[in-house]
Amino acid sequence: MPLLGRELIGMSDDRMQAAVDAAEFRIPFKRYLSADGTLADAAPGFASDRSELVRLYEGMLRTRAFDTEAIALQRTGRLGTYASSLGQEAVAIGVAAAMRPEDVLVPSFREHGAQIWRGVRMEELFLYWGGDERGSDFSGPREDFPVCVPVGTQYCHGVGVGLAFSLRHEDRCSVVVGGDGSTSRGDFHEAMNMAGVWKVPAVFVVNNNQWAISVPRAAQTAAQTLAQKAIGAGIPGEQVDGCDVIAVRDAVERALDRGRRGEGATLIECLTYRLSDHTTSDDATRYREDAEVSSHWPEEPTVRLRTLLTEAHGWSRDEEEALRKEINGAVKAASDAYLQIDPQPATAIVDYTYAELPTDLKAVRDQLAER
Amino acid sequence: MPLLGRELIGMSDDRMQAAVDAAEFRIPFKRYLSADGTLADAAPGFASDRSELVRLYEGMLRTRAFDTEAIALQRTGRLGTYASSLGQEAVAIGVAAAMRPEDVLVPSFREHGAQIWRGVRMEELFLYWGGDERGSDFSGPREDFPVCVPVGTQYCHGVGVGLAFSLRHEDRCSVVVGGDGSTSRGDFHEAMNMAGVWKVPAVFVVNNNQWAISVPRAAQTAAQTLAQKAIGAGIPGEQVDGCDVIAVRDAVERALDRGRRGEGATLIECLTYRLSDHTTSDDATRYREDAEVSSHWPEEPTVRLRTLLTEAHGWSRDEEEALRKEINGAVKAASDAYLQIDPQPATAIVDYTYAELPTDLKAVRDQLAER
Amino acid sequence: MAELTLVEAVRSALSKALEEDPAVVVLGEDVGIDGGVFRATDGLWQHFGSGRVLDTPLSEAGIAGISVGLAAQGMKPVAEIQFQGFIHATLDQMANHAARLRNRTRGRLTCPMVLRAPYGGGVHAPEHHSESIEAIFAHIPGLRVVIPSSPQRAYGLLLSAIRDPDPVVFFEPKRIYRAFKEDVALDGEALPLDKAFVLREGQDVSVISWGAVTRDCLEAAEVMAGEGVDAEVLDVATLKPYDAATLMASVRKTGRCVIVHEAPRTAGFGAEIAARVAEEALDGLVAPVRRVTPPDIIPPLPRQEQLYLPSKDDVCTAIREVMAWQ
Amino acid sequence: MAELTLVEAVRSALSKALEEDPAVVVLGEDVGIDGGVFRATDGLWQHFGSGRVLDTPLSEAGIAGISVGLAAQGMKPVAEIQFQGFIHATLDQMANHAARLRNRTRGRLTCPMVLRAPYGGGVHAPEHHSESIEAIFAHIPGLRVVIPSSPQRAYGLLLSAIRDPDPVVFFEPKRIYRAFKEDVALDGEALPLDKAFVLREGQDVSVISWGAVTRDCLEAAEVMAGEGVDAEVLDVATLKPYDAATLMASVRKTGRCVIVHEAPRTAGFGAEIAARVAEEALDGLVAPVRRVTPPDIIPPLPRQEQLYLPSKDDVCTAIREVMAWQ
Ligand SMILES: Cc1ncc(C[n+]2csc(CCOP(=O)(O)OP(=O)(O)O)c2C)c(N)n1
Ligand SMILES: Cc1ncc(C[n+]2csc(CCOP(=O)(O)OP(=O)(O)O)c2C)c(N)n1
Ligand SMILES: [Mg+2]
Ligand SMILES: [Mg+2]
Repeated sequence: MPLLGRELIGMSDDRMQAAVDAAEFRIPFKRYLSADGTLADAAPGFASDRSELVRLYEGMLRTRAFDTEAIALQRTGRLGTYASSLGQEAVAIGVAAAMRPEDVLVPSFREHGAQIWRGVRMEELFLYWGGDERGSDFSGPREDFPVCVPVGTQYCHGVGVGLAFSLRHEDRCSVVVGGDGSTSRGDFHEAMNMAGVWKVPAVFVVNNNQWAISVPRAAQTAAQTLAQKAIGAGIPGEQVDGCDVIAVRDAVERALDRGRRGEGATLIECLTYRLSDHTTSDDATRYREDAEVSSHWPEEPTVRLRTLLTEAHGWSRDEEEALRKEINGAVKAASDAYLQIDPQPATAIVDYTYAELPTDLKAVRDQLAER
Repeated sequence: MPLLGRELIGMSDDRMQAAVDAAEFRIPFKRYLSADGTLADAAPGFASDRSELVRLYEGMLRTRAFDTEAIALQRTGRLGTYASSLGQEAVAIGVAAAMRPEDVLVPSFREHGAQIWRGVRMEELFLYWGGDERGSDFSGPREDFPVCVPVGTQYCHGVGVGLAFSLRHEDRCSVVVGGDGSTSRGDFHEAMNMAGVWKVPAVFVVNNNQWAISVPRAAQTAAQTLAQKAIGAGIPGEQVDGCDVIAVRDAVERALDRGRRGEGATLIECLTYRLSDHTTSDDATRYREDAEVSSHWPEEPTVRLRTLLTEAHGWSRDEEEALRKEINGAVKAASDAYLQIDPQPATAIVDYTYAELPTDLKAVRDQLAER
Repeated sequence: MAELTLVEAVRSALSKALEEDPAVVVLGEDVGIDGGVFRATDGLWQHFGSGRVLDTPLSEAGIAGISVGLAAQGMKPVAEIQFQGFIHATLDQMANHAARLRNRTRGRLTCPMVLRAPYGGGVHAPEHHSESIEAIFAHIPGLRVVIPSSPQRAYGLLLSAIRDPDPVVFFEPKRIYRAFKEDVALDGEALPLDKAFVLREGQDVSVISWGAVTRDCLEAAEVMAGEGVDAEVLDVATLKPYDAATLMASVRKTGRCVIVHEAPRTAGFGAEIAARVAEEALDGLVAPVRRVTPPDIIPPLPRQEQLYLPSKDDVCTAIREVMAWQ
Repeated sequence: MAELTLVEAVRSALSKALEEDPAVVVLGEDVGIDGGVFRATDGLWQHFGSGRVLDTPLSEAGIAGISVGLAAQGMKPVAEIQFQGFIHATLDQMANHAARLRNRTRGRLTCPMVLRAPYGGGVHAPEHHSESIEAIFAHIPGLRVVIPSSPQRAYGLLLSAIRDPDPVVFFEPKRIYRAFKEDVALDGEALPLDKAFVLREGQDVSVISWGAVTRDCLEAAEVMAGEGVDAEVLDVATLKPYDAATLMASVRKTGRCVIVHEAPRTAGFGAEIAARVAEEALDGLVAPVRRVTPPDIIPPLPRQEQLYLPSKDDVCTAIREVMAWQ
């Protein structure tokens, strides 16, 4: 236990000395599944459970298939600007698999995988990215927050949600996800600090994919790790290999346990790499070398889990094909369903501004209804 | 040197293990002059120089006398709300004594001592606190920032100033001072983070006087020290006994040296105690025990330095009296001068809104000129 | 029934709300043991405990942000920003989240929060403590902006604000926090959030304002009565959405309109009301609209503050000017 | 002379400013090697180097805050906020510091900075990418607010903004970043920051707007010309301080006033202009003022965005309405 400042200042003079350490910290790093598919001995229990591993694998593949279809829709003018999570699927799936249904997810804009796992329907996500508010009125996790576009603002929401749980003595946690860039925003720090003070049951997950649009991690902060940003808030910070879905899920599970035990919030940095452009509006070749991207492909999360499945659990080519077929079918069906959805009535642009429409807006609504 | 996240992820698999430390940190604490006036052997050179110590002592006494007069003026309706620095004089004086004239001070609202040391005239400070903008048009350090009331917003200014110095290759630094409460604001973190990225020659000094109005340090943040808030920005953080003017000056000098050497910014937490109310508008008995306040009086900075002066340097009762007389005379003279200052013309409320007045404001000015 | 100052009425409403609804939580800097720097929350922490009244770290953006999270969970956060001069940092959360959570999710998640702040000048406060930026919030769709001008209205409007299912920004005119007392029925009766108040009926000119200056307008009306002018004085009270019908009916009746506010003139909320007159009440308008406001300058420090604030005399002058038109 | 789009004109002005004044620095998210997400700074980093063009961390409040520090030191920071939807976080620094550093210090320290941001809708952008909140900044004394509506004006006004000794907020209508080209004289000639532009002279009605919708107003004027109505089209361009003289002269001449903007109606900047008409140009006004704006709602996501934005047809309808009055 580090000494507290307040204790120090009252420190008796015979112990007085020119320099002592007021506090010491360490940031652990964890990885269980290596890039070549080897599992460490220390891996958590679920990592030896074939069906659990298949579930995780399936989640990641589904995420990737969703991304692929979304980009195809965007390229053909049937979806808006879209942010793919290529290479970062282990974060979304590790997070979602660790959570309970009654926990609340507060995502940024790159966690489709987690949203789908938690029950948001793929056609709903397409609808959102297709420019229709109904996509955020999703089924499944009705208390989860919608996608958050203003970077970093979501952390405080997660703290408020967690605070509500603790004020009501509910056995639930919030989980917020953001990117490496989001850690430079003041609200990230204000959120962590408040969570620290009140021991809020919240888990902050940073998907450090090494880039914030064109700004590389090293130009975002001089901190050696992003996990160490927890230290200033007095909460634990930990770094994991974010391409290892086992490590991500394990870290989030442990953090959720801490939260449920009343021990407060945790920051988890997941080291990943953004294999795609920032969004479909971005052209990453303007600012990063292809060689850098290629060098990260061997670390991507799906192949290493498949290797483990194949080598340790006899995952077969047939199983692989069947799974991919099921997933592609489901994604295609969702995409078709999305394209069939009727437009909102014109009045929808007004209807949700307030619970009850003020006079002026009622008049606007009436005009729109006449169209 | 801690390992970098990026190095870790590329770490060869034979070194792969379940848990390593990604980074380690320590927050040093420094004190040279103990509460009973004993000087540590490791104290810096200037701490054995009688005339230097007298200068520091004088600065602290002057600060206290200024505070006393300001409160007297406020109590008699001749000054506005005022924030005393009682018990925290070593921060202001340690900071100012470490700085060069060409450095820039970016204060909060409790560093009169530093402002006076740097050449702001006491009547100018009275004028500001008396509700007259001309008090911020001070002589002396013309590039220093005026008092900053919106808590925490000043840190970014200090980074901008330091960045200007480094872009222009000038051998200067900025020094920002804030309170413990200010460390909860997002801008504090954004500022430190940017200073870290660009290795800005800036020094961030936190006067941790244990209270932010009624909010005690422990309710402000769960961090064990405030100095550790530097870690998230990748800059060094250090804690000193803020009632030890030698430790403060030494820490700021070392940080300024780092800045000038191009090594970037530093955060220094000074442990002090707010012996007064928050401001003249505050009644601290509503929220803290008298006993707590009394327990901190033995640590206050002037007595311990006087003890050192007396015991190690033969500081005499006559010298003490002469010094106090000189200081009280100067403060009284400044107070009298302040009370003689003519009011601003009515047009002054308009004149400094823009370099050149827009049409509408010109018309307003003309009307005011007619009054 | 109790004789209360405005700030006491605020406290009574907070207390009532905490009592009647377990989802209500009061939070902010120094709102706990200290009872708020203006004592608006005095005694609440002692009575309701630290699970209902929370001292926060010094984090305005965060206070707004966690309120969004709390509100999305069905809590009813009533957050205090210590002075309106420090509310700018909340704008990102208020505009980008609080105001639109309902719309973004088609009503799935909502944001029943209140953001309170003392505002306005006239109390010899330090720098950055006298701002009046209600117009900024009134421009944001999805928010409600409410400003009481008497103890009774403070009590009733704050209760409504807290009970309202949408985010409300509630600005308290600190100059009249303790300026006068009024009998307040502490019966939990709320006042409507979409009605302007006619404070004084009159036939000759409509004097429209809100906040502390409504008092000066009422006094000016008395002065003008002595000069044979019968002024109608209106308190807009809820600026967003505002009750244009009542305001325009008055202007149509009197044919003259004077708007008074403490915020700088350009793009102040007075502009909105004047615009509405220009759109809907031109017919029968016998004089140009007059805005009585400070010029577009920074609120001066206390020594020259009076040169900035609109005074009773300024209002009288404006009334005389519009009365000169026939 | 070069044929440029608006965004190219912005880039040319930035380049010119970097060239002519060593105190100018360009900073913001992705303004460096990437050249900005709209390419407004394309090539500048490559040409001027990382000591003049700085990629910042993702910190809007900080970008504004360090710009204040840079400017106080005599530098001339030109900071980009990637989208206006993310500018709220800068408001604390802009209102509490940038806008008042000169006033607070009686001119000892000043703040010659520019805060640029693309704004407005119509480009099928994601959530939070279509806002139009110029009125908020135009309410802050000590700031200038400038909005160009053509490549030539973008070039000239941005140069003036950068050379101006006070803080300027510069909003670029992204819908017309690339909508058309115009011959721009790249001679470093600046345009005044206190003049409205008469884009089309006319006798029957004054159509007043700024930003992307000026184009729709011009088109509407052409349509109306076909119906025998001679519309005068004005671009306010500098909203703070604004050129009321030119606007009011036009309204006095035509007797009719239609104001068009993309921001929500209530307390939008259109209110300010309408208020001014109600104060200063009532005489001879033959029709009520009309504001053509979106209602007070959140900008809808792309699929319904067109229902929100004022269109050429909306402008025509408004003109027809005011022409119906004689
Ligand atoms: C407050 C804010 N500023 C700027 C943007 C524009 N923007 C969108 S994503 C992005 C980069 C985010 O980087 P990071 O947090 O690392 O997340 P990633 O995109 O890598 O998942 C930026 C600058 C925004 N959406 N919000
Ligand atoms: C942004 C902001 N929020 C709130 C306030 C009101 N206020 C003034 S001082 C203060 C406490 C500051 O505490 P700290 O930073 O520890 O400085 P200290 O007063 O102890 O020197 C508060 C809340 C303010 N001035 N600015
Ligand atoms: Mg990233
Ligand atoms: Mg303090």
